[in-house]
Amino acid sequence: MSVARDIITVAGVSAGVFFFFAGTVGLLRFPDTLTRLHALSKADNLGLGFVVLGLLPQTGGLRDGLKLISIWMFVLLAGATVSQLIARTARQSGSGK
Amino acid sequence: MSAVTVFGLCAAAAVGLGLYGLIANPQPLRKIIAFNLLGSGVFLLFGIVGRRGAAAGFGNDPVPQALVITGVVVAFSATALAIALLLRLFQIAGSTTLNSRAAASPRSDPSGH
Amino acid sequence: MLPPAPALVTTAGGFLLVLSIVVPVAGVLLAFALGERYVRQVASTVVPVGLAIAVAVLVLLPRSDGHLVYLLGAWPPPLGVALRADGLSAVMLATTAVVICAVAIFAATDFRPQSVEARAPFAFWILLLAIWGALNTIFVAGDLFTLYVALELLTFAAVPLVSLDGRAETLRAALRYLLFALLGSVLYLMGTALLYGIYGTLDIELLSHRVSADSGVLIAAALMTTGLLAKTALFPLHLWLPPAHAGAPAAASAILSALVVKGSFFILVRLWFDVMPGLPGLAAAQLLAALGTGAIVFGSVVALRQERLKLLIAYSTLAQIGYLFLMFPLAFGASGKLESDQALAGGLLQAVSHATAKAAMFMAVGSIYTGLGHDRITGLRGVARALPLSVLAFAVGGIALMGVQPSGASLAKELLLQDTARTGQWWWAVVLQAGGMFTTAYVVLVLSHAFAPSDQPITLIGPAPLSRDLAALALALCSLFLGLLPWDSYLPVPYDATSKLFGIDALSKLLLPVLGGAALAILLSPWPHPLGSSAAWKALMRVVGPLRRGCLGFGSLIERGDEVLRQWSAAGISLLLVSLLLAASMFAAN
Amino acid sequence: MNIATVFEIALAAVVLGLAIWTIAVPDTYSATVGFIAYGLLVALIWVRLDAVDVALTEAAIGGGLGGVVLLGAAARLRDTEAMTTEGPSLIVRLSAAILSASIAAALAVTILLLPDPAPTLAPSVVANAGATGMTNPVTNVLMAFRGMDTMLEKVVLLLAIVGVWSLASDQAWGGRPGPRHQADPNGVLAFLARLLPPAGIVVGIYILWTGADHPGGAFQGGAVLASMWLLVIMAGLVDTPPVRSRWLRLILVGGPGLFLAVGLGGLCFGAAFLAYPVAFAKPLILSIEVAMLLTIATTLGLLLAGAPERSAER
Repeated sequence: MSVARDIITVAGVSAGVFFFFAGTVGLLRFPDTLTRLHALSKADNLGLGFVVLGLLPQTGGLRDGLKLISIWMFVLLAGATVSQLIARTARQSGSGK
Repeated sequence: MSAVTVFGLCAAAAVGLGLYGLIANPQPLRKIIAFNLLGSGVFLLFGIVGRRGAAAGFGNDPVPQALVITGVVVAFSATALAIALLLRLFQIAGSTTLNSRAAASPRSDPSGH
Repeated sequence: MLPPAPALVTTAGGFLLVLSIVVPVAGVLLAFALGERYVRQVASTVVPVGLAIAVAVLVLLPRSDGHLVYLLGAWPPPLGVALRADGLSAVMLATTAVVICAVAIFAATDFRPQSVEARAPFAFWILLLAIWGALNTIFVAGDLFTLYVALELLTFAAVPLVSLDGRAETLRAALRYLLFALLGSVLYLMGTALLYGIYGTLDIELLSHRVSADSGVLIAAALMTTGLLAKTALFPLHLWLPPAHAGAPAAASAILSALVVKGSFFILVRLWFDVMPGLPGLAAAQLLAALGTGAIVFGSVVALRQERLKLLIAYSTLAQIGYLFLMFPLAFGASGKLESDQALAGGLLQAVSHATAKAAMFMAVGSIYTGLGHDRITGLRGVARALPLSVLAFAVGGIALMGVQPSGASLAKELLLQDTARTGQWWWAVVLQAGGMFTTAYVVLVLSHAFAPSDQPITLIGPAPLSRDLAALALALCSLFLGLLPWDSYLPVPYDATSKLFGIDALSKLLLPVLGGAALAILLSPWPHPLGSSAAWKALMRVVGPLRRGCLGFGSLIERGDEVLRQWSAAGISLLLVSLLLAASMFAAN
Repeated sequence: MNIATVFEIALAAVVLGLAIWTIAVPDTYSATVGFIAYGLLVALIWVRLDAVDVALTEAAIGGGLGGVVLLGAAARLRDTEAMTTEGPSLIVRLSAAILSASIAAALAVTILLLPDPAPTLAPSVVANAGATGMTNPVTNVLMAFRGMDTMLEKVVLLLAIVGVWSLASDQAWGGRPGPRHQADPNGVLAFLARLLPPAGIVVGIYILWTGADHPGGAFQGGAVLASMWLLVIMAGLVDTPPVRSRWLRLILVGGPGLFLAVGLGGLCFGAAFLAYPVAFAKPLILSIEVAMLLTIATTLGLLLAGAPERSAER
């Protein structure tokens, strides 16, 4: 049973790390604000989602699991808003093109 | 190498960088940032000290932790006060230089008013 | 683990120490909550209560064996925090209370909240009470971290006072002050962390039993000392002091110059004399006194070259701070420990007499400024006739500072001179005498301008309330008669020191600095004197002309050096250098 | 060398790299951003040092709110970068670098030479925890054993407010701090500012409540509440309160005031100043913490808002 849990964890966290890595590469290599933002928000949403998913089997109980999921939800919310604001500012100031 | 050694060297380096930035960076805002860096190095020092004093089931001596929490809040207040002074200075004088000679030249009537 | 020392138990009357902190702090909270209209009332309620507490400590201390202890929350150190008071604390508590009282009377007319301009009074009175609370905490705290918090409290209260009038120059001065003070307190905190890491306590009493000449302790001591020097503005770490002290409103300058710099100085005394008397070693003490000598020379010479009276007094503060540090090498005994209580008493007396005299002088200058609308030294002719009480207060404060009998400064000088003879360090006796002459020089300079007759009567532009001058005068007289007080229950002042204050011997000791000071004033001050057209003056100039030109050249060189040292990066480098030199000399001593 | 050590070395390297970037990068705005990233990673170091309370504080106050203050200032001063004076000469920078490096080296040696076994107060904190009825050792130190420091530090926060307010012009005195934020009422920021605060307030209170026995406390909770308040202000949904407002003043002195009052109660009726009677220790400490939570949140928010700039009417 614990082996199965560990496998899920390793798989989930590895997937998350992959997304974070890809997002970071995108942030550094993409040419303009909007595409960088795209890379970043992917990394945040999916990367953290996979990490949380991977960690869920390791939690002690329902309470901790809910805390983890709510952290992900908060990050989703904040990430979506901030991306929106940055994108709007970038388009208005013309640096997004 | 233990965590204490690694982060201890890190703390010492942060202190050195903070001192250098505080002295050598001409802009006040950069000095304030450097002060924060310096402060975080000193707080880490407390963390190292506390980590070495792990005992009684705690991974870190709670007394230095409490001192750091107090210190962080004081450092934040200092930052906020310094920034407020800086922004007000900018608003009134239009520049933020701390160099008294450069700043005193436009108005140098002897009474100072 | 040591057996619990008797100092780890609350003594009777220890609650007074709590009250000495809590009363001003409660005043801060109350004044803030009640708002602009009631700040002055709150302050005028708190000030007498605080004064009464200080007096009560003075009365109780000799009866409880010279020590008051209070364990906060009844937790004994090292877990808890203790408040402790000894003779030094009691004297400083009383001095602070007296100065704050006088400043409060002085400021009552200045910072009266009107409907429109409520900002400055609101900030001033709250900050005044906060400074009081912070200083009292510094004087009675028995824990190095509590001292750190108190030190920060003091800085946070002092900085906004500098920029109270909101001009760009004072904002700049306040920002410089804040940043440099923060640098100092971070260095202090660094040392605190190391000491905790080595001994597991920050309690002064416990540390004093545990410290040994460990390399970490010496590094910590060097860092903490440097941090405190930066906050005390000892030369060459004084970049922030002249603009901050000269730019603040008069009442605030009085507090900043008289009391605030003494706070960090007091912690330094605690650190060297109480925590680690055996560690610093003579070389480090000589270094401190050498920096003090630098402060005396730079501060005095630059003071003599100032055009504005407030800047002159600010530079005089710089010189007087240097004077305080001369006691460190004199306190060393044969065993290489800081053990002479007499030198310590002399240094502390000097701090007390400077606190009272300097506050009086800043207040007097504040009155002169309000009366004339300026404080140019060359424009002071006839002011003695127009504002006799203000000039009298300035004169008495100046005379007390010069070390004329029976002032506190004269007693302090006597004590320190005795210790120079005892320890055979004659060179510090020279510095002590020279410091007295320099002080005389700038006081004589100002007074000779103020007493010079004016061709046309001076018209005063501002009101001159009597209460302000009386407050300044009372404080100045206080400083002048400090030497007559019975110190022996608080400070180890030998009886024969006080008795030597009068007689032929004393008169000769008085004449030397006065004549030397007058000569220095003539030689070093570049400003034309009102008597400059008299025949006697011209004759004198023919004799000393070349010498005076040389001295003026030396003066301008010193002034330029001071300007360089007050650049931010130069001061920062000096700070690091001082800390490394201190560490090196401490390592050499052990 | 195990995997944890590798991770720690990597973490330290990234943190140091960010520290160097913060000091060395020419553009002030980039330096600020670098410092924020640095602050967040330092919070991770605190977790590795097993000091979760500090990690929370560092992330919330040191990196988070401190970063916001610096970022705001950097944005407002961005245009002045060109006109700032040139830096100090090479000799000055070189000597500053050498001296700073020697101090850092001395410090590093001292850290490596700290005595073994290290002194610690952890056992006596545990032994005396029964007096407060709470099991979070850090909260016990802050609120009981070193209560005086904590109370004085609250006064420091209040003085910072007085200092910031004292910078107002005489005309603006009593008015509202900071600029009025105008945001699209149907925009995404306003949406977030309506959605997040209820959850954020719950989180803040939870951090305070759990601080009795687990990592957390008034500072960390207060920082969360302050950020919720700032979010609502920045979205333009509410305005900053005028500084002359009586309720605002009361909230700002509430925390230290209650602390002082309880302390004085101990002086008059109990064992000592700041001593809590064992039976009521936990409720007393919690009520002080609740008052402090409000005070801290308001103080932090107002420190970020700055000096009063506008009259209260508009």
